[in-house]
Amino acid sequence: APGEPAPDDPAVTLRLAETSEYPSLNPLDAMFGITGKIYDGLYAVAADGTVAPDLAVGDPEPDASLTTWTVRLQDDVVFSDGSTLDAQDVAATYTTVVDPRYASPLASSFPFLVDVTAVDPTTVEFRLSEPYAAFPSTLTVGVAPAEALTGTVLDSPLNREPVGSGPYVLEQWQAGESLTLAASPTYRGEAPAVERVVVGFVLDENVRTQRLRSGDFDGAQLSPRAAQALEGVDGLTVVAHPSADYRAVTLPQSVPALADPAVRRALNLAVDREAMVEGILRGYGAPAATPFTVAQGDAFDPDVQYEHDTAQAAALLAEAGWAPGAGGVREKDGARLSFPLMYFAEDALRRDLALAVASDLAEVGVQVDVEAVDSAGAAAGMGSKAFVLGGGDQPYDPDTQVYTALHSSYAAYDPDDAYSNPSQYVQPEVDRLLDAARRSTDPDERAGMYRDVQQVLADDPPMITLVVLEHTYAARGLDGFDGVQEVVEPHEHGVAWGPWWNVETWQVAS
Amino acid sequence: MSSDQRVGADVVRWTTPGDVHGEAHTGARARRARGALIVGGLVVLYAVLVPVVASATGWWGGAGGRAVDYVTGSTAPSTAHPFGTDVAGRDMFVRCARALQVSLLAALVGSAASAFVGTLLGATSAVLGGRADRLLMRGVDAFAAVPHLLLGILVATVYRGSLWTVVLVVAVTHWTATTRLVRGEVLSLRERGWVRAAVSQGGSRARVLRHHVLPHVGAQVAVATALLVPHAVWHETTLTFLGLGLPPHQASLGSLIDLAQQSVTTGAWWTLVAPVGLLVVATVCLGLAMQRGTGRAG
Amino acid sequence: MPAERAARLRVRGLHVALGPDHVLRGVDLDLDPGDLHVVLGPSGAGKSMLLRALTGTLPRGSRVAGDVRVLGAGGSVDVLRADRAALHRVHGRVIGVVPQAAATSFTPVRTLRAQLAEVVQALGPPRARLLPGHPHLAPVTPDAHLADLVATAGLDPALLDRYPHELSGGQVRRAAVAAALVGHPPVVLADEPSSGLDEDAAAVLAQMLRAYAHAGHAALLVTHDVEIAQAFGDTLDVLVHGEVVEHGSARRVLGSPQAPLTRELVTARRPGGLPSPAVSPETPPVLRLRDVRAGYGTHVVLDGVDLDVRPGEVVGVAGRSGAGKSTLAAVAALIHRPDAGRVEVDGVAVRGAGWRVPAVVRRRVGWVQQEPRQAMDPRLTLRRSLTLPQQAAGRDDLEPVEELARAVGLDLALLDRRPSHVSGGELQRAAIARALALRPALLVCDEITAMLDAVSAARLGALVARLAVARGIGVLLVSHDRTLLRASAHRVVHVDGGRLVPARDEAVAR
Amino acid sequence: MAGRLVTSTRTATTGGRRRVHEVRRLVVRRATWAVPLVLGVSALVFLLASRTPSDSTTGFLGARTQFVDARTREAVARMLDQGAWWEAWASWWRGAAGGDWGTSTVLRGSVSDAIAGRVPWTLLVMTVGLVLAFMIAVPLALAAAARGTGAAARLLTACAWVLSAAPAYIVGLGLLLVFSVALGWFPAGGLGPPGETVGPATVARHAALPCLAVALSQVPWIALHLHAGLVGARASDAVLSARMRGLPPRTVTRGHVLPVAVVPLLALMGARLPELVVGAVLVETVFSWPGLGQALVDAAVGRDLALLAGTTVCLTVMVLAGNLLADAALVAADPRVVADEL
Ligand SMILES: Nc1ncnc2c1ncn2[C@@H]1O[C@H](COP(=O)(O)OP(=O)(O)OP(=O)(O)O)[C@@H](O)[C@H]1O
Ligand SMILES: Nc1ncnc2c1ncn2[C@@H]1O[C@H](COP(=O)(O)OP(=O)(O)OP(=O)(O)O)[C@@H](O)[C@H]1O
Ligand SMILES: [Mg+2]
Ligand SMILES: [Mg+2]
Repeated sequence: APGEPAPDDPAVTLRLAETSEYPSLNPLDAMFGITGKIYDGLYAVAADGTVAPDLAVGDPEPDASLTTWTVRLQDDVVFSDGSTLDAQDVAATYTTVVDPRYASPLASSFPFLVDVTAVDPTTVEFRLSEPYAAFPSTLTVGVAPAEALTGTVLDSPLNREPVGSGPYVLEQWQAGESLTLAASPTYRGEAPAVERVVVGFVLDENVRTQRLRSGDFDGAQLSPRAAQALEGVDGLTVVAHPSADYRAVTLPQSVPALADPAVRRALNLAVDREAMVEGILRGYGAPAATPFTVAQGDAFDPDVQYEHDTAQAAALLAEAGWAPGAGGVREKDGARLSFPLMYFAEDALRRDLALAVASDLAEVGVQVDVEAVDSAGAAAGMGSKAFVLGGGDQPYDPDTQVYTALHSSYAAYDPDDAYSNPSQYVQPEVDRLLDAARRSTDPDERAGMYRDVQQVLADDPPMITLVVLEHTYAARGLDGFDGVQEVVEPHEHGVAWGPWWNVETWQVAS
Repeated sequence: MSSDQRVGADVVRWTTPGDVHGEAHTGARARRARGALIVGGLVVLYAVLVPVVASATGWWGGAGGRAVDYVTGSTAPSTAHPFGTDVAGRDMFVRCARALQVSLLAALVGSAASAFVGTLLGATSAVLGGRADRLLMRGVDAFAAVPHLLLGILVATVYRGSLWTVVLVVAVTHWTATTRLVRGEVLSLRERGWVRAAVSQGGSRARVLRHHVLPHVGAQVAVATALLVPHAVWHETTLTFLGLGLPPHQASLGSLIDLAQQSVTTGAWWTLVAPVGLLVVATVCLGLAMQRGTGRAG
Repeated sequence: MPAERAARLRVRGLHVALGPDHVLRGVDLDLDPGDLHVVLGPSGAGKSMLLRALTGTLPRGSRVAGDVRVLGAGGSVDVLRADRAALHRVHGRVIGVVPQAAATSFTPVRTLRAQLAEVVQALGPPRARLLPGHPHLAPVTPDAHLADLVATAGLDPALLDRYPHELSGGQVRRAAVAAALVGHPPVVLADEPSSGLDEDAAAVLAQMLRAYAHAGHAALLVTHDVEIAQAFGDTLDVLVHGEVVEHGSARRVLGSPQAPLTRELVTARRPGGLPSPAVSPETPPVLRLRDVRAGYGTHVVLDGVDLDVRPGEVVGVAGRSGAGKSTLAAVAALIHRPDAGRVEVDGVAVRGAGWRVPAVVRRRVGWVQQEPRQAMDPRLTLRRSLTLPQQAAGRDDLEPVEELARAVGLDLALLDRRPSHVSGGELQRAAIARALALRPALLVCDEITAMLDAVSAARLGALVARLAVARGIGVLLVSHDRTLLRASAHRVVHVDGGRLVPARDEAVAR
Repeated sequence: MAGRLVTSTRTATTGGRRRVHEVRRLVVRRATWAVPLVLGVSALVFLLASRTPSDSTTGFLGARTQFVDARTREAVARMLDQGAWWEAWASWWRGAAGGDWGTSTVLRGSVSDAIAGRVPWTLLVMTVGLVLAFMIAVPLALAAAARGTGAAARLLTACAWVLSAAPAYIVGLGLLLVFSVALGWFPAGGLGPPGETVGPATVARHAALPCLAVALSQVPWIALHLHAGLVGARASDAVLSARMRGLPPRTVTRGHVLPVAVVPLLALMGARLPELVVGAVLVETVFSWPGLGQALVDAAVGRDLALLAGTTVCLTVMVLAGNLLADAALVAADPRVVADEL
């Protein structure tokens, strides 16, 4: 049984079912996730939704212009191969991330990073081309030994043979089937009580459910519906974590009708978010009016909300000149109030939301034609079609959460950067506030600016932000441990999150 | 079973022998084929009529349109909704009819096309013989060697989300099997006395094939073709499962089954039972009808 | 019923009806050990159906009345009412059967040896039962048993390693006889075992059956051959239209026939006048073979064959069974491609065979194959088999099907039946009618009278000769029947050692 | 042999040895043909992949594609760029000839490692599944054909039709629910208990359900074609004659009915193999079985040319080998089949 160490087998093993196989264990390939158990970053996500020092000592220290940031390191850290971690490794890691030849997908998170230097073995200096107050929240990349950062992200030795300073090391990887992590003997912290974490790759949700029930696994990520069905079954409990993972419908302003803020406001009023949370998310989530979520702490204004008000939506539309026409669809100057809405074909949640939005909007005379696409199709159609967007990839600073989604510098449709500001939203006041917040060092001042942004967004919504999710997991044996804690999760989820996000700190309950 | 008959001065008391040899009566076979056809006809009627009736009368929640309701979704079968509703609150009775329409059409067209091409090529190849035959068969080998799934995925990614993609995938990947089957049978048949007789009487290749060879291949081709129909739906389901089939919001057997399997472990058994049941009934009817209908004439 | 030493077969008041047709009408028959009983009768009389009734293998859809009983030491079996399991104990062990359609009585995909050896195995090791005049004396091993049996039937044991389709018509027939005797059954029923065999081979077979009967077994020989019946039969039934019209000792009945039909059968053997060919030797031949070599793969059957058939001339072809007569016929029919040599039809040189030959040339030749069961498409009615080639030819100067049927003596009512619903002889007539359907210039007849009674054979022979002379058709008449050749052929060639030699028999050569 | 039209000119006068020779020639001929065929098939796959709208950059980025800016996307694209499809094809083959199968973009590792780790598992379920399918289908078809028209026959064929219509996923999940969750007879998935080393005993237990699932997907066609063949064969003269020679029903079935009825089946078998691979994907998904199928799907969807080429070559070779086996079996089963014609 999980949790309780069996008398004859003192090792505590946790067996978790992951939704897909990891392509790589290279920390430069993914921001969070399972690599976080193998590698340590300068900073790491903490339970309260902030980033806290990990390899670093204290917060990064910016210069006055916010373009040079200094980070001090702990000096007793060794990698799992026995070598010592020093500033050189940190510098190499971040230099490599932004090196186009290495082609790390994480480069997007460091738009202004010019260079990184190791001042001395425990001091690293980052230089930026622009002042960037959100910079500390991005310093979560796992640090790898400088020698291992060769080649490209495609053929890096770290992909299969990770070398990190984290609490666990890779013990075994049965391609396509499972992966086993074991407590690292060289870890600087206390040896984890959970000595072994087995991650099985079980792509299908039903199968995950059944194997969870059969006792093959101790935990898995599941959809709300599937998780709910498991509550209390065979010792399983449902764990739901708040997240920054929101879903929204983009409203591309290249569609003439959607260029009118009144129409966009009407559409926001017409959708029944409560029903979506209840019906589709089974209660695991909350209505959302803007891309801001609890993960942004003080910067989040929970009072900015839309009430579901069909009558007012209809009135707004009528006022904007859209009169009911043939087949119940509103018309204006011979044009019908209708637009296509894309969703990822393989994503059931986005499909359901798309259908619900179409259903709700039909009631106020707006025709929405849902369309299933793949990512290539989505990128190609983003300029002229609405899309069920997912957000919250880097939520631990408001800037990384919303800037590219709202700033007008991303408004022009670029098929290579289709997901940035997909509504082609231009709002000078929002631009001004977002830019100012990048330059401010005062957290309270920044939070205020972002709350102002939300007020502007409420009147001139760039999209229909629908819901923010709670990520749901089913697990058993959690009460066998002390130290199980909740965390605010980013868009990403999986067994590296959920109740197991801090598994290395768990203690066997007395 | 016995009956009497006068023969000359005597009365013959007829009975049936204890054991017999040979093929079944065509009569009994035809009767069974008819039974399958009737049930099959009912299924077709359901698929065609129900959506029409629903939109005309508003029964079973009307034609559906865009309305979904996730909050009260997934209701068990009732008089208002004979097959229950799905997770989005849509009536399964009407949706299944739509799905059946779409999927059966695609499956029938796909399998008919592949049976046609396969039979034509297989027979032609066998009858031509020699180098032409060898060349053709190597071509078939080449085609058959490409993993079907791969071909299916590639075709589906190019022509994403259309019914004709499924038809194309089925037709493109399955004619080779029929070709091999038909060719093998024809190769062995063409050495038979009656075929040689037909050739000696000046029958052209086409005529001999049509009248003296293909009818004997019928039973096997019928089985192969009928098997292709559920198989086509199976392909559709697989593609949908991989996110490459018909758009998940559009009713087709593949998408209904895919949707249902997402909620089957949460207790909504009816969402799975209805489409799978209909698929099974339709297939069994088709299979039995084809199998009996084209069995050897006795 | 265990293996019997002796058994009798008693038939009382046997009626068989197939659909509306009353095929056997009150047949009484006794088969006693020690006698070779002959059933003689015209084609379609019901001889084969009688055998199927005696073995309990009537076709589906038949009705029966009367009683058929096998009486042995172990009790009696009511054959007509016995189920399959009961019949299984009788077949092979008590009753051995030689079916009329010998060619199709073996499974095509296995060698004869395999199929015979399996019978040996199924029926237990061959027992030495030394009865006077027994055809095979105490063989020890199954192999030797088989070889001995096959040799006694007049077949080279080496041929057992071939597949059925690699043997000539006569060769399979003898293998079928051997197969029936493997289990040493006390009752043996043979349906026209000698049809298609030359006189010597036929005599060997008949002698074998007679010896078997005289060794204390009951034997029934169905034949249409009066000479065989007379020479070897002990007792005799003459079956006409499903009724026994005459019964008694073979010598007596055939010596002084009472029933009109018996009389006809006996007298039909006398040759009638043969019209001379209507053309002079100078007219160009319809068929000219020069130095033809033909065979199967490396197995050469014919080598250096020269042959001319002139219009209006009937050329008889005689030869031992397996000599290559059918091969020659197939070459003449343009179906078998010769390996070397020239083939000309109507003065046109023919290259290749089958579809390679232009359809018009192929239609100049009519071909009747040796085995009618294989030569007629089992799915088509006889009528359709006849009309199809006519339709293909698209000619309107052809006789209607009914006329053709009448010419070959085929009951018009049978035209709408499928091959499985007519007797062997009837089917053969249909095949002849089909060969004539296109008014060929050359008619190739391969053992066309093999399954016909003497009367019908004589009539058909005369018909062929008449057609040849009247219409100027060249005829290649392959037959083992010297009487027929004598009566109907203008000259006879003999296939021997792969060549054509003038017939040895002076009477035949003329 | 231009004139080989209707009449067989094949020798084969005395069975055995000659046919062995023919089969050997068949093997050589096919092996020679396999080389251009594999080259061609892989080229076709590259061509088709180049026509799909998806690109390898999106495939590489996976879900991250939504959060990546243009600059980063461009860097990835530059790293992955392999030129036109024929250049990519040629360079893949150049590498493959030297033993380097390239690097997979979706799996971020060596293609040869990825394939070597998966092929055995796929082969295992495919072959065992197929054998199992025959073991289930043959008795079923025989039972159905034995009483040609009885209710049992109808029931059995109807069952085969039902099975043919049941979606593979449902069948697999059903097996899992019944035999694993409810009865607990077999483990629910994976190669072994999660985290334990894989040994023959654990694999045998874990392979049971996947193999059964593959088998069940193949049973219908085998059973139904065999049934059609059996019904025809049973009514033949040869079978009647065999029975009348006193052969017990089993011998008649084994020696006279089956050998004739399996001929079309063998002709079909080769053609069904690629199908088996498709079926394997679903089975792999349901039973978390680490086979080639999922890799193939990932490769195709993510336009991972190296992995695509590798899996394609593997599967093509597997299919060709299977075809060859089926044809050799056909030659062995039916003397009327000319090996040179296959
Ligand atoms: N398909 C074949 N393959 C190999 N050998 C064959 C084949 N068909 C016939 N033979 C052999 O060729 C020889 C000639 O056969 P053919 O049928 O011409 O004899 P036939 O003179 O007509 O004999 P019968 O009077 O018995 O019909 C025989 O020895 C036979 O075994
Ligand atoms: N399956 C059947 N259904 C109906 N009638 C049949 C069937 N088989 C044969 N007959 C008819 O029954 C009669 C007797 O046939 P049978 O085969 O016993 O003749 P036969 O005496 O053996 O003739 P032959 O010497 O030509 O072989 C024929 O008139 C035939 O047309
Ligand atoms: Mg007869
Ligand atoms: Mg012959």
